[in-house]
Amino acid sequence: MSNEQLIVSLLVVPFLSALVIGVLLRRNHDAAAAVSLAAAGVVLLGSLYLIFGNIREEFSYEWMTFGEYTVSLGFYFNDLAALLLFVVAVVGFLIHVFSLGYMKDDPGKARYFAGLSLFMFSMMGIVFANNLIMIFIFWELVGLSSFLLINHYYHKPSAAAAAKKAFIVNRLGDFGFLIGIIWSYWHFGTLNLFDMAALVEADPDVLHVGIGLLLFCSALGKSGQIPLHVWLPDAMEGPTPVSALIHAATMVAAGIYLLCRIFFLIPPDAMVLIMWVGAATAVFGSLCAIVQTDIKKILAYSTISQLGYMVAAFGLGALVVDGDTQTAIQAGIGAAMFHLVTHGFFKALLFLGAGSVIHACHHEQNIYRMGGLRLRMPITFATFTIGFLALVGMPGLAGFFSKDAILYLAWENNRVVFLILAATALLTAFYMTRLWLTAFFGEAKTDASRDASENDWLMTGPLVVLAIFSVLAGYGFMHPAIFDGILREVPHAEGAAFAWVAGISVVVLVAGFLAAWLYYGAGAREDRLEKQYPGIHGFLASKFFFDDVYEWYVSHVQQRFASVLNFIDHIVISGVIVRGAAGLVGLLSLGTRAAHTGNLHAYVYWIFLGVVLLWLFVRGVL
Amino acid sequence: MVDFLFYIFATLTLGSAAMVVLSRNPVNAAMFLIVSMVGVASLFVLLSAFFLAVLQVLVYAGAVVVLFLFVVMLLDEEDKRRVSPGKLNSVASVVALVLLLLGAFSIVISPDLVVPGMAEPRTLGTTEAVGANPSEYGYHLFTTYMLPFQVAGFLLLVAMIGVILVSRKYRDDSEVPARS
Amino acid sequence: MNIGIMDFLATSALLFAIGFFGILVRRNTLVVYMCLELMLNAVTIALVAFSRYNGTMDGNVFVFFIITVAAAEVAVGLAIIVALFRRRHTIQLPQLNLLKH
Amino acid sequence: MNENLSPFKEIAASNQWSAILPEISLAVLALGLLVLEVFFPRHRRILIPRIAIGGQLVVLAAVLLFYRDGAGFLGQETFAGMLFHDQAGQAMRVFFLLSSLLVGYLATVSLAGKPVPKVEFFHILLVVTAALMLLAQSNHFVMFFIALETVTIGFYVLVSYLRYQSISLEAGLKYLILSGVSTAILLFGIALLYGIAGNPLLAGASPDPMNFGALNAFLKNHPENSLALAGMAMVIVGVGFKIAAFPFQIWVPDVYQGASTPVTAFLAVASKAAGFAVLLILVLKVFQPMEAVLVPLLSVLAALTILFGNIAALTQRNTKRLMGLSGVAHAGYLMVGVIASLYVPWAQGAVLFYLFAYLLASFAVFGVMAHLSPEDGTGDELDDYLSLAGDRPFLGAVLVIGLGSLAGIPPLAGFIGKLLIFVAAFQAGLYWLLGVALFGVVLSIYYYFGWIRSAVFRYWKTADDEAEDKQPSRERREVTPVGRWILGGLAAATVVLGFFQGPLSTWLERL
Amino acid sequence: MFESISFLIHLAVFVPILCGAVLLLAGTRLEELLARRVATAGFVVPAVAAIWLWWAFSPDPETGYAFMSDLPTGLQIIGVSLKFGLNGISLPLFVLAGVVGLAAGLYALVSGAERLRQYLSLLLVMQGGLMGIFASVDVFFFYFFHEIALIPTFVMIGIWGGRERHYAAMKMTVYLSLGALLSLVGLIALYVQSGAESFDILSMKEQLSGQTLSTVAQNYTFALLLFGFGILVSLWPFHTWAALGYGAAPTSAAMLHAGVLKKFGLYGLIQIGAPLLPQGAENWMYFLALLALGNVVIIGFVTVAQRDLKQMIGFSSVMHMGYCFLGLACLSAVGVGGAVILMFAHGLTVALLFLLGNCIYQRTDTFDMREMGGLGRNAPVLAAFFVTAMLASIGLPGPGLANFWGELTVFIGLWQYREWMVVPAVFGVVISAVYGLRAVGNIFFGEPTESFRSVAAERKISDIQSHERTPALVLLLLLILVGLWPRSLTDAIDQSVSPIYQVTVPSEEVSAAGDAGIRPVALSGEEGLPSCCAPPRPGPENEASANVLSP
Repeated sequence: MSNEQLIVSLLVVPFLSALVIGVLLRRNHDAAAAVSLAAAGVVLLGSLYLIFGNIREEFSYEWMTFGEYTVSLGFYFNDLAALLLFVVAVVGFLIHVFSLGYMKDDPGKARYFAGLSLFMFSMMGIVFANNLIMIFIFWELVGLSSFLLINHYYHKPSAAAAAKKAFIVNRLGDFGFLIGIIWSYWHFGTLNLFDMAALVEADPDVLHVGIGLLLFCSALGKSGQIPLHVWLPDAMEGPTPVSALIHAATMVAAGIYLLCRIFFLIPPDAMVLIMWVGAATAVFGSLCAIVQTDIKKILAYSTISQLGYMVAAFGLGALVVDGDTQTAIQAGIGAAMFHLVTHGFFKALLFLGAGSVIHACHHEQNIYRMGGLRLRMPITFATFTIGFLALVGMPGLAGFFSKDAILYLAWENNRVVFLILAATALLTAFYMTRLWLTAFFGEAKTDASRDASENDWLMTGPLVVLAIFSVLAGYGFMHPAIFDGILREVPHAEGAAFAWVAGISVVVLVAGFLAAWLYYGAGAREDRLEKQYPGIHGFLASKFFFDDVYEWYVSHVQQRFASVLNFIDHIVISGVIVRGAAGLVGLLSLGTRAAHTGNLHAYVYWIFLGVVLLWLFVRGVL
Repeated sequence: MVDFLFYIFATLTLGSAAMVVLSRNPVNAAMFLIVSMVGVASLFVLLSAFFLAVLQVLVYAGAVVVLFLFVVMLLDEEDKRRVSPGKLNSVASVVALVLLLLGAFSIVISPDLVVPGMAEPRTLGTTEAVGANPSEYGYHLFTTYMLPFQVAGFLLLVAMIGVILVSRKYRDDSEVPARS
Repeated sequence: MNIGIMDFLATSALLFAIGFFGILVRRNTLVVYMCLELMLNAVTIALVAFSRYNGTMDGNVFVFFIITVAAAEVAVGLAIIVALFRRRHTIQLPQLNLLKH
Repeated sequence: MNENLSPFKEIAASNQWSAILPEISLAVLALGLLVLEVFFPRHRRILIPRIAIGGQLVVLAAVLLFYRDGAGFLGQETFAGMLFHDQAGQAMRVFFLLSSLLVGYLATVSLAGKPVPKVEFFHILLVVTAALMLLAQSNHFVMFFIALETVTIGFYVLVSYLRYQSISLEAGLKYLILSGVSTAILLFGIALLYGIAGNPLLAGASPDPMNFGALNAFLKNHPENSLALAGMAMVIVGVGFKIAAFPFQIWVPDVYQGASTPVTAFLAVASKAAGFAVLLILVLKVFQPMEAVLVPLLSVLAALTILFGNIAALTQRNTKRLMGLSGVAHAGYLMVGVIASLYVPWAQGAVLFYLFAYLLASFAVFGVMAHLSPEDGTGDELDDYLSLAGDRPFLGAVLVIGLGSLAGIPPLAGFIGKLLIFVAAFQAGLYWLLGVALFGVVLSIYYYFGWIRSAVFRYWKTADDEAEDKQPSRERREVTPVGRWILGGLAAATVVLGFFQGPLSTWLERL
Repeated sequence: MFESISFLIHLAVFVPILCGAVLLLAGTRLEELLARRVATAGFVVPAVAAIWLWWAFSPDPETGYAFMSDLPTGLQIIGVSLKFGLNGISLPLFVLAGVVGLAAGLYALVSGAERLRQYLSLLLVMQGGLMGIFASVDVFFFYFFHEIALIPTFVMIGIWGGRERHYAAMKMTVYLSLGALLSLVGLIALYVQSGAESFDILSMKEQLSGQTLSTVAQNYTFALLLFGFGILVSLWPFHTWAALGYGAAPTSAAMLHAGVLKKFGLYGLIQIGAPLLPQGAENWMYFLALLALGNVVIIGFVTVAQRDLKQMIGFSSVMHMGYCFLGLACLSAVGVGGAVILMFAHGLTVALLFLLGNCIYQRTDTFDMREMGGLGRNAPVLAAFFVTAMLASIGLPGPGLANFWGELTVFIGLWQYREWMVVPAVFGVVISAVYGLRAVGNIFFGEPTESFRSVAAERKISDIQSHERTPALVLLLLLILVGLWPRSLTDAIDQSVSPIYQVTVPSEEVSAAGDAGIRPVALSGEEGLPSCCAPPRPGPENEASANVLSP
């Protein structure tokens, strides 16, 4: 099997799995799960072979042609893709395994696994794609599978609404993306990443800020950046493994991946904006996370915040005062991708841990109704703690390295952003500690949490594996030479800068941790902030009114606008104009009908009139 | 003399025609119609179409108008329900009259009738009589107009049958459906 | 002998106009019918005059046919009027308006 | 002796009776019917209509076989110029024979059980048909007038044939008086034309100015002569009355409503077609030099005719009146074709094709009407059709096809007719007229389909339909097997002509 | 007379019409089972023939047409004869007609309509007309078959329709006749002015290629075609018949009309109007594009406001016609090609939606989406089908890959025409997502509403049945096939479109593009791609540049 065939079949396997489950195994849940798991396993093995076999490929097929316009679909597998593929394959497989336990008794198990397979297929499509159109196609497919999986509990109105919201908000982002793609086509004459890169390299002035920003719109939606982040917390309505896979580790990261993949299309001016969006998202997410009580929502806002980190890292690449811009950008890419990978592992771990907790507590998600789980669920507790520490950036764990790389980049390039990101780190430590202490320490607050017990190996196994990755992913030996292309771009702080950055990061970590411990205490029963400072709490709980603005827009602007247009359509066009014209003719008709009076004299007058008219006509009067 | 006669006959014709229109009683109208027909016949005489003049008197004055008179008498309609002419109708009829007269006038003053390039006006005096002799009619009817003549026969046949069909009285009124 | 075609045509046109006017204003079906005859007579005057002044027989022969037709028409028309009177007991045009609209 | 016989020789020389054998046979048949009525015993008289129809069939077959191409008289004048035989005349012969046959059939259906004589109806029908055939071939104003009057007087009688009905008589009277007025005007026009064209002092004057050819020759010299123009206008009035062109269409709905269904059909189809045959002859062969006045005049009339007919028909609920008013609209389209034929040679064929399509469709519709209207002359309202398709699917189908063809919907013959006329009109450059025609067609779809709606849509009733329905409670005439063949044939011919114009169009193409 | 397998076209056109006639004439004399068989044959033959012709399609390079045949019908006087043939533009629509017809027919067969024979026969006649439209090379027959297909809808709506069926049938028929007549006059104008003495599109084209018409003539003629056809395709603001009509139409009729018949006008403009009247088309296109944006944006919002499922589907189809018009407005091979693909895909999708919409109706007894809810629990497979169809309709790459290809290609073409128009056009995609997902959510997800609960209490609500699934699958499979492998159609379309419409090389701004050597040959693995995300550049300087990248 040639490499080309291997790549194509890796892409096709999960699709076939989804198809087989969808068509044949709808009611055969266990078989469906087995098929899906097998597909994920094949993907994992194949991916590892591709990645570690150091196989890098580029090829494409002509898909359709009109005149000079040709759409080619193709594959481009390089180090960048390999890195993401690694995350996708590993996390994906683990989550398949975890799902076996988590979804054991779910009535929609087959549908769930079909969705997972479909997601794997779409995600790998993004990873492999060598041109913007194919990326867009799989981009939408990822959105579709996300929609289906969020909607897994479709009978819950909240789940249905969340799925709809996720899809539409993403479409909003893709609105810009698609325009950007079209513009790029006419601007560069091709949509192949290779060709475009070559053009840019030949003449850097060809870049256009507009194109860059429009393409960034995609990441805006998919990676939950302000102001299109609103769907991500709601997406937690889906099953928890889905949140772990899609809404933490892989799909939301695809936005970052895309930016890195097309970095050469984004001029420095656009980068600046991107950086600020990322920074704002980072701090925003962490602020919102402070007041959430739903364990998954806390993690979701945390994800938003971390994605903001990555975007900011990417954007920071442009802010190099002197020196080679491209080099700086590559550094941004390195930092962003590095954080993407580590975040993928520990956030998946956190979500799965949360899933484990939720599963054990009979789908209780409020942290104030848990408590004391550390004793009853030791493995979960241990792995969750590792994930927690990795996230807040405990030195020695994966998160520390990747976060430091970003902070260093910010330190070097823009101190304001550095401050923002540092503050974010502090807040991260604060809210994660709150979560950790409240859920795992103290007394059990409800029967559900009291009855909780450790889950079986299907669920704990993946936790352990992910925990190992969360520890190790920051170290160089985890990333042998095969990822060099991307990971050697990761900026490493040295000397004084290292001292400053590492120092500050440790300080904020400790500060956040202590603040949370002191303020909330272990195993709190209720939110102290809510009691003490309802104003601040209320403001943070309002999530900066983004949802309200959107809701207001939908119900007051969009819906009314639609109603007005509908009214115009019905009353003015269909009514006044069409029916009116018909009515006018009808009136005329009644008039002519009335002309037939039945009186012969009137009729003779008609003829007389005719004669007169004709007479005048031939006389040339008329 | 002939000129004078023409004016007399023309006046007679037109005047009695006007009386046909104006007289309230249909019997009077029929009488005036006879006079008008005779006037027309006299004009034919002036034009030397003697055969036609005779025909006119025989057919029209003798047969047609008498038929009219019969019918008028037969129906004997008392115009009790006479409706006074509406305002609109009077206005319309005045307008119509004006227009009609204008039309007639426009024919008369038509420049193309006083033919351009006509050396002398054609008058009764300068033209030959045509069709004074009945045999000319016979000749034409049986040569050129043979086919119309034959068709006219069928026309009369159809008219005759039609008259019989339409005016025949029902022997038994019960066979008439109730609805009128 | 100075009467020209103009004079006959004027007579004819006037007679035609009077007949037409009569049809327009009279309500009695019979009188209307008489006015119709006046119009036909107007045509015959014109035809005979043209025949004379053109020096061809066709006009005169045509008049022969017209008289024939007019007689037939009168016969049929009167038959219809009589039949109608039997059913409706009126021959006033304004009242003969069962058919309308 | 020789001297005395010379007139007869002349008669023999110019009167080629064999040229009008079809007409003669019809006339003889008509006379024969009267004779048979006298000699047949009462119980056999029922055969007479069948004999009449059979005779007509024979004549039709003979015309199709021997006179299709004029039997050697094509392109010739006969009867001293009274008649001129051309291809169009042959087509019209077939047309009138067909329509009179169908009228005969309708009469057997419609008059059955009515207290009126049957034989005379057929007699008049045959004479009128013969006159119509002559009218379409006439080449001289005298012939034209006599044929026209024979037709008209026949129609007076036919319209008031149901003399026990007030409306029938009233329709007869209205038709009589209005037709009389128009005849008088026509005659005055002819007189004027005769006077001016026969004036020996004018260039191009003819000794036989009532001959169409001679008149045309004269008019070529004097296209702007005001009296000739006036005469032309008055002749157009007379013809316009026959074809029901605006504003001489006003009699149509009343007379159509009052007459019995077969007569209405005869009026609507044959009388109108005769008017168009004559109009074609007059416009193309006589008044053609006056194009500058004639075309705008006819165009205005055509446009107004189309608009009036369609608009007035829109809200009409009585089917006979509706047919009348829509027939007015059809006259408008046909006039467009007539105008176009001044410029486009084949447009005459288009007009004739349209007429044939109109004949098939109209008789299909009238055929259905004849089977539906009860003896008392009611039952012509649209509401009376409400459950037609459900109760009597055959009649419903025929009605739909007929109305569809009248509306000009493919694949029916009416569409091809309209298309041909539209193409011709466009080629002739009558753009605005075409626009008006288009508007008219759209309006016509509304009322034709409204009729179809009445007849078909209650086919499957919903609960509220059921509540609305007042079931027409009356006896309906059964369709005999022959009737099925005839109505089905009309519908089938309408469909087939829509798909495959074949022989008819190649025949008409030769015009 | 017949070239190779061109008789298949005749079969496809006339077999359904004949079957319809047989059903209509035989009536109840034909026993039920036999009647069904006859009808099935009438629906299967065109579909099979269409697929076969698709398979065997290889056009004559000279004319671009394949399977030409010619039968005189007696209108030679104006140059009309029954000429059939297929080119790259008509082939997709011919296939579309065959397949949608099959699906609609299969569904009608089991629809349980009263007086099924008559219903089927009307549907068959319509089907024959549809096949004829796209197979006709003769412009006259192109129009002729359209009307054949149109009239049965009038009767079907009137008899078997739903709410307001009488008014809807009348309005639709009068409105569409107006459009059809306008376009007829346009076609006549084309015929007369071309001077080809023939309605054959090929001879017209030949004639017009010699001497072009004056701009004025082109403007007027094209305006007639544009507005005539525009009404038929529900161009804003002449669209009001559409939603009303579809709302009232019985399902199979709506499927055929919205799916296929409506494409008639666009097809006419693409195949006849724009190629023969290039100047007129160009002058009108801006105006057309503006109206089409009205379709997309205004009707998009109107669709959002709909509460009735069928109305919503109807409006959404009006909206999507806007995209097809936008594609046409580009007058470029890209735009027009996209429009054809989109027509094809939309035809399948909207037919599917109408079918599934009726399935939903049969389970909920209402079309009002506010009174449904939670149907997914009772009918998960139906939900899956509907979601798929709806997502396809909104052009989501995935189930609606074919739609997506069409829309994308249209957008690509549109950018070249007027850049700013792409923005509202793409925004329409967002709008369609809003209404599409709202419908899906209202119907299938969440909790059942009170009224639906009462319906559900009365009877068992079944999932999609096999008789409903079969036609849906027919449509869906073709849609997915073409989506996955668009070249199966686009190659043919391109062959026909490229010679007619302008082909522009993109990237005027970046002149270097398209030069040889820029596009790298596939790089082998062992050489190692230059490591980073930066694309590799062949040659030694490649290495150098890679080195620069280290921070």
